[in-house]
Amino acid sequence: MDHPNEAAVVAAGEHGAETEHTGPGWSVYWKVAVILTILTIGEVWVYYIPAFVASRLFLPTLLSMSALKFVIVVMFYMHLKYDHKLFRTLFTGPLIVATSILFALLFLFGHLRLGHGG
Amino acid sequence: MIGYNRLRRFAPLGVAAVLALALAACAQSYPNSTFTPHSDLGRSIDFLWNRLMFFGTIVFVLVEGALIYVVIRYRRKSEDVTPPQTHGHVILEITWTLIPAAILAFIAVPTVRTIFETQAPAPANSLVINVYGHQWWWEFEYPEYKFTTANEIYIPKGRTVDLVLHAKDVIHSFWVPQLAGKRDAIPNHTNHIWFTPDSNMATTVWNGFCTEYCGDSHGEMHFRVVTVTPEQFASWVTRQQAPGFFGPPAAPPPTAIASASAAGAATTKSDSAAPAAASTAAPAAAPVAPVYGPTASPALLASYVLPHSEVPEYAIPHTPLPDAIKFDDKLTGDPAAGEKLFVGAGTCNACHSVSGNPLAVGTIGPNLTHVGSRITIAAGMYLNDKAHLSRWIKDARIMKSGVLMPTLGKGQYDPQTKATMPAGLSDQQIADLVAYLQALK
Amino acid sequence: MATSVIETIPAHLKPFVPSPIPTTVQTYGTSIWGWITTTDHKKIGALYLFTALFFFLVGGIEAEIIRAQLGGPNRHLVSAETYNQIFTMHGTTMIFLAIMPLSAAFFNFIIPLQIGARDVAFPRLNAFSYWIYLLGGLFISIPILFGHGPNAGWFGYAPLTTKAYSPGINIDFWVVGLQILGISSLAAGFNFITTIINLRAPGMSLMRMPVFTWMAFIVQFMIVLAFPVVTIALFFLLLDRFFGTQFYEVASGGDPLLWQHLFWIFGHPEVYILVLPAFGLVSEVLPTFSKKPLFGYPVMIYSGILIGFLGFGVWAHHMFAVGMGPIADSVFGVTTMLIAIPTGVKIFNWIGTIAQGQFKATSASLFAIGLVSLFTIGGISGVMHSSPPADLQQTDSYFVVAHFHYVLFGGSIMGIFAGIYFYFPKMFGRMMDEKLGKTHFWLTFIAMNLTFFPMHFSGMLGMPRRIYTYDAGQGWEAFNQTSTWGAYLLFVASLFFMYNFFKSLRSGRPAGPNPWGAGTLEWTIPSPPPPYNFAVLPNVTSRYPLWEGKQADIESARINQQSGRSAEELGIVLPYNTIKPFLAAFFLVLMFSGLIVGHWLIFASAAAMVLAFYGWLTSPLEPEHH
Amino acid sequence: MSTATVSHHYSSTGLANRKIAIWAFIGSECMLFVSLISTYLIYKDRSVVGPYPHTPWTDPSTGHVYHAILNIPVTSASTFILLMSSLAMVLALSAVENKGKPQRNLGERILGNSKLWLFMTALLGLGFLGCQAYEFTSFVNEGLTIKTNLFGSTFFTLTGFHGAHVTAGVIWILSMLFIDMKRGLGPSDALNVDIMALYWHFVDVVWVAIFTLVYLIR
Ligand code: HEA
Ligand code: HEA
Ligand code: HEC
Ligand code: CUA
Ligand SMILES: [Cu+2]
Repeated sequence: MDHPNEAAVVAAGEHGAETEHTGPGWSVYWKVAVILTILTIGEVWVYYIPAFVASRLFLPTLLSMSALKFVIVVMFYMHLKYDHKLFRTLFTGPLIVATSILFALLFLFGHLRLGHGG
Repeated sequence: MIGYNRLRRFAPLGVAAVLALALAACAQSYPNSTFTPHSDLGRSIDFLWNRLMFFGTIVFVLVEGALIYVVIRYRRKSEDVTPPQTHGHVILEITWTLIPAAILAFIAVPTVRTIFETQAPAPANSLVINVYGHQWWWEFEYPEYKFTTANEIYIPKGRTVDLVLHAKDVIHSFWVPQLAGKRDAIPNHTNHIWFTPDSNMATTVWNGFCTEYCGDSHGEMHFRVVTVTPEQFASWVTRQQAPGFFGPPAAPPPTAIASASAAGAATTKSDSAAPAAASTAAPAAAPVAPVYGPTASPALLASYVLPHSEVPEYAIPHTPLPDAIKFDDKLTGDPAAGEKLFVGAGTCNACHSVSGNPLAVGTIGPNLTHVGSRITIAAGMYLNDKAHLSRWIKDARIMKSGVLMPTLGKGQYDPQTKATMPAGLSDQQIADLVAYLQALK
Repeated sequence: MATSVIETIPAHLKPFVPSPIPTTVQTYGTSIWGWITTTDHKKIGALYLFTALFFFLVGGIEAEIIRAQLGGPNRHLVSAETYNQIFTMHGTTMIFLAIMPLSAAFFNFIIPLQIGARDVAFPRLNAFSYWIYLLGGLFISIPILFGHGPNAGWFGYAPLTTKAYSPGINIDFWVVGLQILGISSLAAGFNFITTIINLRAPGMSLMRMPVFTWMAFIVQFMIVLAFPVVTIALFFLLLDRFFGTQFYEVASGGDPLLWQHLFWIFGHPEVYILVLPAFGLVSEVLPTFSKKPLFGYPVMIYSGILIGFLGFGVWAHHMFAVGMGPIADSVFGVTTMLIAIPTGVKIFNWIGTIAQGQFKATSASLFAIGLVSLFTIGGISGVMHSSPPADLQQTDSYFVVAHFHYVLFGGSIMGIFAGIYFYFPKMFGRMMDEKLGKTHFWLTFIAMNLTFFPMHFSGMLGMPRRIYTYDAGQGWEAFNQTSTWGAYLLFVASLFFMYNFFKSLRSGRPAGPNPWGAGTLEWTIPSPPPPYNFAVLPNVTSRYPLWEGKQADIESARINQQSGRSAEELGIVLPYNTIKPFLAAFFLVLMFSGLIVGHWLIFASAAAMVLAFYGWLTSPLEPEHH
Repeated sequence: MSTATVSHHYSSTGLANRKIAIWAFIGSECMLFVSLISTYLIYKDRSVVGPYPHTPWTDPSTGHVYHAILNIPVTSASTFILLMSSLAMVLALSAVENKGKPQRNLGERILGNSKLWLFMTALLGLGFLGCQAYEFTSFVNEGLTIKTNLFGSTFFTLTGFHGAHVTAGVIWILSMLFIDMKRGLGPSDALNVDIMALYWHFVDVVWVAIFTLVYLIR
């Protein structure tokens, strides 16, 4: 009676705590790097086209290019696409809260007018 | 065994609470009550309050009732009984989600409507008053009539007043509970609150408070709002527009008044001295002659201020005099000597304006042009009488924590610099100053 | 008498043979060195508890001074300057040094036990959190003894806090102190998130997790999302004050509302950080004393999550008077109202838990009832605030003071007292005195209402908050007098608690593993638990392993309850004791104080801190095992 | 005794504690940087005096003309450098993970060289910091300090905060490189490198946002 029950101990199980992520390899990594480079060049390029800067498209274009860069780094380099879905929740949850607050603040300080573009 | 018996005792408490509330809603002894609004805005808020109170009471009674019921009904009588092991009830969950949601809808709809109604721009013919919060007093500017006063405003009944709120240092908040809700005065921001005082109420005084913590003397940053008839208001405006006058009434040549009133206008931060409605028209470029000595016309002296006898008890401050300041109250002062001190040895003019006196144009402290006619000094902290004025001049820093006005009495201790004033005003000089200030009606 | 509690548990609620109630009770040992170097979550929990109770007392004494000053008109017990420091420190102490750490005491003590773990995920980080809390708490609290206490209110609105308007060092202590305390909460947040995600015993699925752990889990997320914002807001202020930046400088175009928004983006989630742990405790207490599982368990969880989430979208309801415009006012008003729905669901489910049960009035369950009844009042006044036009008459008046004391005292503190009476036996192996406890409850309950209910009236009758005195004849005297007498009575009530607490620590009746007949995992092990908590990790098959009579649960409970053996005998590896977290915390606090003391201290202590961290990170957590 | 190893190695998800913690930390950092970025954007056009980010400014008292402050070419380069450091970092991680696998050709030998890639990451990180140091000093020379105006305060604080994160990352990488040189990193260290890499990439994506929101958008 004074011996702990071995069976229960075994039932508790021993799981490896190691993370196994079958991340992508070089073949993906270099492509991602190329896309990132192209996007960066694109961003800087449009910055230097005065007509484009003045147009309504400037802001959305820049924002979507940067968002795209953000997403592919997170998905491939941070291998969120391949990793446990728990991590995705841990990251996207706060990210959603954070971006909502960013937009709310911009609205509150008069930088976003409803019904006008930017 | 303990719970339910004692819980019953709280029934009287609840009843008492409701009674007290009813009492609060009507009694005269609550001079700052928000339950007796005297303006359109006040009533809009009160309408919402009543609705909130109505639903709040229902929720309160139901929840506390249910709680008391289950605690008594399901109290443990025997240790051997095992209750049914229920885990939940879907219909119940849905019900007690939907009912509060419905209640909230009844609150939210009028709330949003009231928000848009009360925050619309003020009507065009409103009386605009620029309010500047300072640590720890209020500056009030009437741009329409071009004069500035402090810690006390008069507003005409029945005319919409649009208070435009600014702050000169930190954030303050403007609140006259009987008239309207609060609105913050924020540096680098301009805020509005507007309302129409009921035209059928009495000519009387309302207490106002600063309600945003703003440092040491936040607790002593009061003001008074006097609601008057339009006629009284017009008359009062005439007086305020006139330069500071003191001494026995004399009959000065009309031009003196005219130029003096131009001088008054010149101190109100406005370049164009456009003729004000109630004052005599004066050419803007008229050379400003210094106005010393008794200058008031009988007409001006007859103009309206709320007689001190009509000031209700709650608007008269009872702050006790600090024992630390000794002053010989028997001294009598000479206003003319006081005026010289004001712009001379007293250095009062470094911070204070008295319109009509080109040497007194300081803007750090309250405008003192008609200080003698005010009910209080130091932003509602003390009664405006000789005893308080003299001690205030002698050692304002003991009178009011953190105050910017320096300690001026000779040999007085200044709690901020932790030093004793080597030089300064004698009691007689202070008495002169007091006489001068009291004469500035 | 001595045997009554456990004997009275009905047959089906004791599915295993309880071990006899011990006659001697384990203690945690008294060596100071042992406490300073500990990494045991239970000892750290106890440290949190003692420290936080101490600060609670400090905050309480500050409250008594406030009330003494306001007991009558034109009183000058303390000067305006002193009063301002006192109310600032009262709010700051109660929120950051009393309630949050009291909750942390329970997180530390209870979470690993409830999920069947041997410790938290990062035991040394845990010790680090505590030491930062203690040292940061002293840092921010001591200046008031010398007349230099922070004096801009607990939310320190800019520009009052800038050098231009607060040239003294009072605010320096506040900025730096809060910055330090934030680190403690953040570190603990990451620690508990990891612990709850990863150290749950086999079978302890999320939907079997005890509700206290669930609420704590939500709170940790709120902490790690809310604190960074105030960290940044404070960092700006720190730069402004020490390095001449312009963030809140009005003359440079700075916007005072920036601080307000950043502060309340933190500040509103913070109030749910303060109350959700109490909700969790009550959700453990009520089922136990009703002998019934928590009513609507999944709904309780979802509503908690919803409250946590909505909590991030309502912050501007603290700013209805600043003139944000009708759209913002409407949006924030309505989102605020929405929070009442999930909160109401909680209230109703607690009532549902008692209904059809077998409610037994004990100190713990009475305090839990106290929470349900008093928090409701505070919630209703909260909803009254949530209507922006109506709030214009309420904001910054004593009506708000009434609201937040009903939710903070009536909610958080009541829940925490329920938790203390409930878990004291588990923490220290001894029972608290029930008679004294019930006296404490009734006095507190009455005095609490006496203190705070009149504030609803004084507020609506025009009394602004944060005023050091008020004039006679304003119609506020009677209400203030009542409040003050109520506060005195609260203090008397607290004496009963203190006496009970210390007496029971020393000579309370030994408790045994499960004195209340509760159903969750923490009650399956001895009281106080052995250093390793569980001799074997339990295999969880139900929400209330001690109640539902599943064979696997009974088996693990039977084993764990009876282990009187040491960790070595069981072959369980425990973390080393280590001084390094203490040193790292010590030098970190010293580094921050360098901002005030002199910049040389920053560099000297930063170097020492890095060394301490280096030693920490390069030394193993626990003995190498084969 | 066989029970010995149970305690600290049991986990409910099979994931490593530290990896969960770093993701929680990264989530928390999102709020930190959003607060900084929001402040920058809120104050964007509110400086009472120049210099300004995108437009020249003439000081009315001295008549001195200040150029638009931001230097897009340099920052574009540093942005590129930081992106490439992320590439180096994933390669370092996969080199560590695949240590001990056969390397059949030069390409695989290069890709499998964790020291090389750690070094490259640190070097690129230092390159980024170099650009930032250059940027900061030239701004100061042009008359913009952290005390000058709202733009200066918010700009230096935001980018400085990010720079501090990069600095911490570089120190972390160099320590890891040091360990690699001392005893060689292998698959059993993969977790440690993984965590470091996550941190590093996060700092990178924050820069992606900053580059667009601060430098490019006008
Ligand atoms: C524990 C902390 C806590 C909690 C839980 C809450 C809960 C709530 N609070 Fe409170 N609040 C504070 C602490 C807290 N508050 C503090 C400290 C301040 C002041 C800060 C300062 O200025 O110093 C403050 C201030 C404050 C304000 C700003 C007031 C002002 O300064 O002008 C507002 C405005 O909307 C508000 C609203 C609410 C609401 C709607 C809730 C809701 O969550 C309440 C929901 C609960 C219920 C409603 C009761 C149960 C529900 C039912 C029984 C269902 C049915 C009910 C209805 C349909 C009404 N609070
Ligand atoms: C958790 C939060 C909390 C708690 C519990 C309290 C408790 C109390 N508070 Fe406080 N209060 C705040 C949070 C809290 N307060 C905040 C945030 C503010 C705003 C500050 C600001 O404006 O900046 C405030 C402001 C505030 C004011 C307004 C001041 C002003 O605006 O000028 C007043 C006035 O009466 C007041 C009174 C009281 C009283 C009488 C108590 C009493 O309930 C206190 C009773 C408690 C005790 C007497 C201590 C008992 C101690 C123990 C039981 C532990 C001892 C045990 C051992 C050592 C083993 N409080
Ligand atoms: C350094 C500036 C300064 C000087 C010099 C100064 N005052 Fe003041 N004074 C103030 C300020 C600021 C206040 C407002 C104080 C408050 O209520 O918080 C004030 C208030 C007053 C008030 C009360 C006004 C009211 O309506 O509440 C009077 C009267 C007064 N001062 C008279 C004088 C006299 C007389 C002198 C010279 C002998 C003088 N002051 C010198 C700054 C100054
Ligand atoms: Cu001004 Cu408070
Ligand atoms: Cu809130």
